[in-house]
Amino acid sequence: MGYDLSEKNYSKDLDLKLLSPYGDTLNDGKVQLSFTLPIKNDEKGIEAAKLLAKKMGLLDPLVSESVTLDSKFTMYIVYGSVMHTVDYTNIIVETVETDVLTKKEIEDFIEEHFDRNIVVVGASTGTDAHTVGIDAIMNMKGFAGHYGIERYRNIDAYNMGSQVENEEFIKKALEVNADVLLVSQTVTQKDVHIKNLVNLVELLEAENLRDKFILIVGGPRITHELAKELGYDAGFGPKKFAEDVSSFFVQELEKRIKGTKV
Amino acid sequence: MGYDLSEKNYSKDLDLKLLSPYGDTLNDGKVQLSFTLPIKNDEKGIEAAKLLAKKMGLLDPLVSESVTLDSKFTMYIVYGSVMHTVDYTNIIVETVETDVLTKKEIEDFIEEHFDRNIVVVGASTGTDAHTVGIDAIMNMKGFAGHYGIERYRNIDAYNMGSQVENEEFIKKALEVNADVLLVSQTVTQKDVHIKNLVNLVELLEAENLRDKFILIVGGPRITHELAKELGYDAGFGPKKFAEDVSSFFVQELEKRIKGTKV
Amino acid sequence: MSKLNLNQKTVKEARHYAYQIAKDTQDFIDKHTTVSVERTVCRLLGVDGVNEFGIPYPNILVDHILENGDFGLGISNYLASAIKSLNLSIMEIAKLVANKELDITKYPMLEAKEVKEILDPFIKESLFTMKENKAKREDFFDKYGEKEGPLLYVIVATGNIYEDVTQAKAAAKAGADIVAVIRTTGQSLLDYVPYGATTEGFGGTYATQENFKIMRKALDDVGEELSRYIMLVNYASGLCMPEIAAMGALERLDMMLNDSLYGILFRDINMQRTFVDQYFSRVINAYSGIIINTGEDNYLTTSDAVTEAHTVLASQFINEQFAIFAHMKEELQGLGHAFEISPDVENGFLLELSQALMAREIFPKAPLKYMPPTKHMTGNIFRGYVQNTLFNIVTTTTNQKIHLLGMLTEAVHTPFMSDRYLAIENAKYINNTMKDFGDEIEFKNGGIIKTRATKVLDDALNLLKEIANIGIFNTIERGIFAGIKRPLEGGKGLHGVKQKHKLYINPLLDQMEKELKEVK
Amino acid sequence: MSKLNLNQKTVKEARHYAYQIAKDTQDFIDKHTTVSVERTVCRLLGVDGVNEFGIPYPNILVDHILENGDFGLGISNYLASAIKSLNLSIMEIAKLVANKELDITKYPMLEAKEVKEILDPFIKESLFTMKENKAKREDFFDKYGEKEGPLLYVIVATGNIYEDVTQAKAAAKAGADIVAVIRTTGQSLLDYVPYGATTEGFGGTYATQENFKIMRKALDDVGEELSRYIMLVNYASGLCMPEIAAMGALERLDMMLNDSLYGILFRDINMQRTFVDQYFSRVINAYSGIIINTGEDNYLTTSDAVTEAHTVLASQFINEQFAIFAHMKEELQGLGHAFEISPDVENGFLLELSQALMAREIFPKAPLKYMPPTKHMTGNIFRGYVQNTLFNIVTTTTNQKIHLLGMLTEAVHTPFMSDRYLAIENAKYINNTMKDFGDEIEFKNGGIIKTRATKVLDDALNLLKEIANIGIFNTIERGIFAGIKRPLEGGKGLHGVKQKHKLYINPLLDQMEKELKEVK
Ligand code: B12
Ligand code: B12
Ligand SMILES: Cc1ncc(COP(=O)(O)O)c(C=O)c1O
Ligand SMILES: Cc1ncc(COP(=O)(O)O)c(C=O)c1O
Repeated sequence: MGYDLSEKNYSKDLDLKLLSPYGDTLNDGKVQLSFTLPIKNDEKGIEAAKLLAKKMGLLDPLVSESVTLDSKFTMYIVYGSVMHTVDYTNIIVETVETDVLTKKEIEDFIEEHFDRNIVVVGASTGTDAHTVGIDAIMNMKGFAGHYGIERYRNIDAYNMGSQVENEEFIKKALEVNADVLLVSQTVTQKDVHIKNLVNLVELLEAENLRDKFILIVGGPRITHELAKELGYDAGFGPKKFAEDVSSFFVQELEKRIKGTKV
Repeated sequence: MGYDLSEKNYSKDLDLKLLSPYGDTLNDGKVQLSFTLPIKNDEKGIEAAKLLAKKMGLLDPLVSESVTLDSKFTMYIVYGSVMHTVDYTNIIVETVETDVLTKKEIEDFIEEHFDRNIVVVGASTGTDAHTVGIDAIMNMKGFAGHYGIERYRNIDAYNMGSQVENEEFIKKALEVNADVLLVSQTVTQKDVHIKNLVNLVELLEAENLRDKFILIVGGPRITHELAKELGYDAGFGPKKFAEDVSSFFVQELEKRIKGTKV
Repeated sequence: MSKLNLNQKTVKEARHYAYQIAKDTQDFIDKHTTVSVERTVCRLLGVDGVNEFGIPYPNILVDHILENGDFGLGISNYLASAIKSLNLSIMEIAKLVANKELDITKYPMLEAKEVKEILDPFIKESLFTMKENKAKREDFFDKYGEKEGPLLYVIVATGNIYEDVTQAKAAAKAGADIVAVIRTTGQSLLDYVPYGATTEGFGGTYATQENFKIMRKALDDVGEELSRYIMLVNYASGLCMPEIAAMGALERLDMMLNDSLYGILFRDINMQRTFVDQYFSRVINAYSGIIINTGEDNYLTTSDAVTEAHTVLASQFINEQFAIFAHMKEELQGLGHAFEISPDVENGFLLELSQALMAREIFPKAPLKYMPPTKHMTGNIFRGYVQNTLFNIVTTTTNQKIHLLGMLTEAVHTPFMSDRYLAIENAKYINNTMKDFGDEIEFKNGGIIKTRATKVLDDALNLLKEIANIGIFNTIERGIFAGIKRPLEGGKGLHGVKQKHKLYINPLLDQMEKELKEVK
Repeated sequence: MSKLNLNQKTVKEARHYAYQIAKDTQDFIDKHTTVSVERTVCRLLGVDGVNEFGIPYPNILVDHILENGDFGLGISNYLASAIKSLNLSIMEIAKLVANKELDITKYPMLEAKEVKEILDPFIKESLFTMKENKAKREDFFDKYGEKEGPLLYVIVATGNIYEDVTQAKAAAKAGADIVAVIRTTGQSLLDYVPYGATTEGFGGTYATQENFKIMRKALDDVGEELSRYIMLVNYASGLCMPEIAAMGALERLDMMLNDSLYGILFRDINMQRTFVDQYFSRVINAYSGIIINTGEDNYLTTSDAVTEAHTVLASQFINEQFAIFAHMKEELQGLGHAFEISPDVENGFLLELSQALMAREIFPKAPLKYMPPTKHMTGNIFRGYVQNTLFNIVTTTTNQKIHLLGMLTEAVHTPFMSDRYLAIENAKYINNTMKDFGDEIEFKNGGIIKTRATKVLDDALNLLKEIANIGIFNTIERGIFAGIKRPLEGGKGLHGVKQKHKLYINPLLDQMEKELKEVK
């Protein structure tokens, strides 16, 4: 039968080349799964759920519950040990690598390296009507105890709100002579954010403006990696605040100035 | 990028040969996963979680949250579309096939087919101290509105309680001339129930008693299939009550009597 | 009866200021019409369908008047005159106009009385359908009985009306009392209503009359199976607010999201347009016995739920007065509020309980619409499920009526079938295990709960006083609600607002108003 | 102060009957000793370790007396006499006995006074360690401060003490205040205590002195990191009840599961054995400032939680009196109860709340141990998480002290690290968001909550009256608790119970009792 893990003699040492889930013992491989199948709730259904779990690599899956959602729809909750492993030592992810400074350090940094204020324009662009994210980064009062950029002594911040067309956004950026553009994207259904983000880059490139700005995107489903892939300078996801993004752009800006002016 | 399912053009018809999970559209393959990895909570960790999910067959897994359990342990909650399918048409599971009768029908059935009471002995055997399950089946007052076997007019029921040794159990069965043995098993860690259940069959066989009784096992992790595999006549899992098991054994008993006596 | 010992004088005063605010606005409303109002008139006179380019005939007719006639007169006179002159059916007229084979602005303006006479059979027919739907709904409730306690309200949002049906039926069987079909994300900004059954949408399904019909039938069928009447909800909101109200009335929807401020604040729709549209749509809702759901809950998704709670109450008072102006009974006023305090706030539950009970006591007959946590929901679905449990507890304990169910995957995706099932299971469990809890408990004098309610009410009063002073337009321009500023002349749809000519006539509206006044 | 208006006369009467019950039993206890009691004496005189066959020396010595001596005299006299005659250390004596090179029953019986004098240094040493541990614990609490509100209590149960350490540390960091190491399933029926660090077990980890030490150190370390004292729990329960109590006292455990009835009912341990053993173990616990956790919660896993709630209360009264006989202060009496009403019971939450508050009011100073739902937990982990939320709410609202956290996977497996984390997150969330809820609310007179508490108390009184009448032995024989019948002469371990000789002497117990009495 082989339900007994102790008899499987799996190694109980941590090998990061063979990283495996942890239930209560190293390498026990325990995972929890839930899904719905469009079939009725009976023994045969439970077997179907087990088969699917096995295909996903679970050894001896246990269907802890099968819940009738409708006569022909059943939800399964499954536990089991997955046999797949991941080579953790081989994972390379692109991350924002500048140091994260405090608000005061950022302000001092600007004072030290620039003889003027930094200009930032932000918006929730395209059809996206979510403003809470960009407000969290920009507004005076900030979010979760982190003041927004508007409160930074030597940053001039323009928050354009939501549903801002890319054209309009660029126009504003030129108008106020922005150093940094902050784009927020929340709705990701059918990749609407990808299309909109790519469109902005294309518009900037078409007008040869891409290098004029540090271009940053943020939102609940944004990663730095995705941002880079789309041609942005950086991307910020959940639990990132004004310090994170400001630390990045002031240091990046300083690097670029050095690059061009020195 | 391919985040967009609508572009994947998967079939939206139900094909039971290619059964796939259902989120909100047929064949969208949506599953929810959670597991812990013994690594720290950062971008690299999220990537590791995604890689694991991909190995399990998820396309475009989304790590909806990564939760720090300890400095080197992180729990991941993941959503994605699994590419595996199951051939539902090909699943055959052994199930108890006798009709389920009501208490009254069972009593009438006994009256009609037997000229004596049916004798049943039950216990939670081995080191198992869980009695609620066997009590649910046997006790007068029953469980969840289903009266137990003790209340059946023409069944003599002996409930031996818990931690009953297999030898003792057999002794009692012989003593009261039992027709049916009911075994309950709840603790399944390290397959202790399998060992104990097999031991009972071996003891019975050793003394040539196996065919003397209808041998039934039940418990939260028992399936009919497992029971058959272990040499039992039937197995009953969660949400089974006195009617289910009694329906089975009276009909089975009647069949056997016919078999031998006719 | 009151558990919070709210100061009734304060409540009365707040209502008084809200009345003033609504009254001032109503004066503005009464002087204006909009393209959407006139299109609604067309629809209720029997204009339906789209031309070969997919443009709805109501739009074709109204745009025709805009271009060629004097829109301030309203469309009724033009239509009546054309009918009289041509002796054609309304749809025949519409098609000729669409093909540019007819210009209905060329016919002589009629006396109001004559307009009314000519349009009367068409008006009667629509109003009869609406009344019939109302009666049918009442019959269903008579037959099946009305449910005690909170009504479980879930959304479907697959984008595909047929998948929506699958989901809605499963939800009903699991225990849902109300099903809302969420609209596709862009629809509120469309200045026309799409046509026919649809199978594609972003985070929601197009609101079309055919989709309404399909879902209504599905819910009636499953309702029969379950011996329960399952209520259907859509959005009389956005640029086509009154048209959708009309469609809903014709297809026996039971509730409509409908707010006097939501479109302005959250969709950047022009405020003048919104105020005028909301009035007409509310009259339709009132006439057909449709409960409205107002959108105050949305404020707290943007603003802080602790510091801005009073804006919700102030807005409820205003929405109430607008509803009264539209002849709507309290029983149809599903005023909105929400459970949006951060889970990290110490004693946050007490504040939520206090606010929910406060709303319940201030609007005792209104079927309050109570919204679950959304803003502070995260990808941690387990924690989210607890947040929803607490919300359900407050709902049951304070006896809210329209119980929007929270989804454990709120921060992840629009609901899966299983998410919705779990939401219903959670709510049913709480409603049963805590059935009489609200009835059992009383609150300490001077405690957190009573103090909070008093403070929110006081703050709301002050705010209403201020708004009454500066006017609602000015208030919105200053960003007092949800911190969002909208200019009087800004936003979408302003071009569709016109001042009424002194000969403006709308016999449909007149007839509905007349009947509604009689009932009172 | 009382929110339930419980009848104080009823409470007093109930206590009185419980006193009678315990008194009768105490008379029996005082006349008996057990193998486990005498082995405990050995341990506290310094006997430790196992021989080459793995048999602990305390067992070897006690079995030796059983076979060769008069067990009714107790082991102390034999040991004292051997020491006196041989001038060897106790461990040297034990080893000689183990090797069958020495028969200590051959030496002359001494006067009580002399026994005491000889053993005094050994006794002092153990008692000093115990007192030192008590002082250390108090110092820690002085240093880090004591937590307000419920103490979050989680279990670890991997079977491997080193994995247990990993889990326990993670739990502490997540917010756990108390960690219990669940024992491997069979241990309660072993008539000896295993030795050394262990890495294999069924659904739990062996309780050994070495494992205690390992976990104590780990928790002290993580506690230092967190500036919190993390309490450690194990089981002074089963056939080695007092021995484990002694081990715990020596290794600075902070709590011990210890019940006067649990082993009888749920492990089929002989009742005479259990009563005698529990007395000695409680004296040790009392002496070393260890909080006991009683096991009434278990009744409701077997019996119906609605109809049998009064058996829990009756048993609490009895456990309380037994504790008092063992000179244990109320502050150490972690009386058990549980949240086990089926989620399907209408107003079940109200009943739970009522019962929990009732226990709180009847035992105001006891650090009540409140157990989460277990019996009605299913494989539906989402629903289970809601059940746990409701339990947490009752805990916070009624201010229970020892807050056992429910696991969403209760019906699936012993807890994963993530399950435990989610349990802590759930409890912390509730404790914060509902912090002052209990303080805010009052209950309606004649309502479900007050009526329930009164009924349960009345029923408990009647039951205690009956038990006082027929005696505890008879009560258990009749299956009044948890529906489980146990015969006076049945169950495991009866052979290890002996009547005391009139010359029986146990200077260790005498000394502890003496000091405990002085404190009072
Ligand atoms: C509030 C809210 C609304 C409010 C918005 C009000 C407002 N003024 O913003 C209203 C009610 C209007 C709304 C409407 C809709 N919403 Co909405 N909404 C939400 C909700 C509940 C919370 C979002 C939020 O405010 N989070 C809090 C902020 C602080 O977090 P954040 O945005 O992630 O921001 C942080 C980081 O991401 C980062 N960040 C964000 N932007 C940026 C930018 C930069 C430059 C940087 C550096 C960092 C950064 O910093 C922030 C702080 O750490 C979410 C569900 C949820 N709980 O997530 C749904 C949600 C986002 N909405 C959703 C949907 C579908 C809609 C609608 C389409 C529904 C409909 N059919 O009508 C409409 C969309 C309208 C439109 N065209 O966009 C879906 C999106 C699904 C998806 N992934 O595509 C969600 C997930 C709900 C759901 N389950 O269906 N919504
Ligand atoms: C109550 C309980 C206890 C009580 C038992 C009291 C008693 N008198 O029975 C006490 C507190 C004593 C206890 C102790 C232990 N328990 Co326990 N216990 C449970 C608990 C909470 C409920 C079980 C229950 O009563 N369910 C209700 C009954 C009605 O359901 P049921 O047994 O499934 O029975 C139904 C069907 O299965 C079927 N059925 C059952 N038997 C039979 C037989 C026949 C013939 C038929 C036809 C049908 C049938 O019919 C019933 C009605 O539908 C479960 C967790 C849970 N919620 O499931 C843990 C659980 C079973 N216990 C567990 C463990 C580990 C233990 C201990 C080892 C803990 C320890 N280390 O000390 C000890 C075991 C002692 C021992 N030697 O067995 C684990 C088992 C893990 C595993 N799969 O191996 C569980 C799952 C908890 C956990 N997550 O760790 N436990
Ligand atoms: C009153 C009201 N209308 C409409 C909506 C929906 O938004 P949309 O206009 O995008 O359909 C809401 C959303 O919560 C609302 O509260
Ligand atoms: C008092 C008491 N002792 C012991 C136990 C544990 O059982 P075992 O004796 O199998 O270790 C419990 C379980 O809940 C208990 O309440």
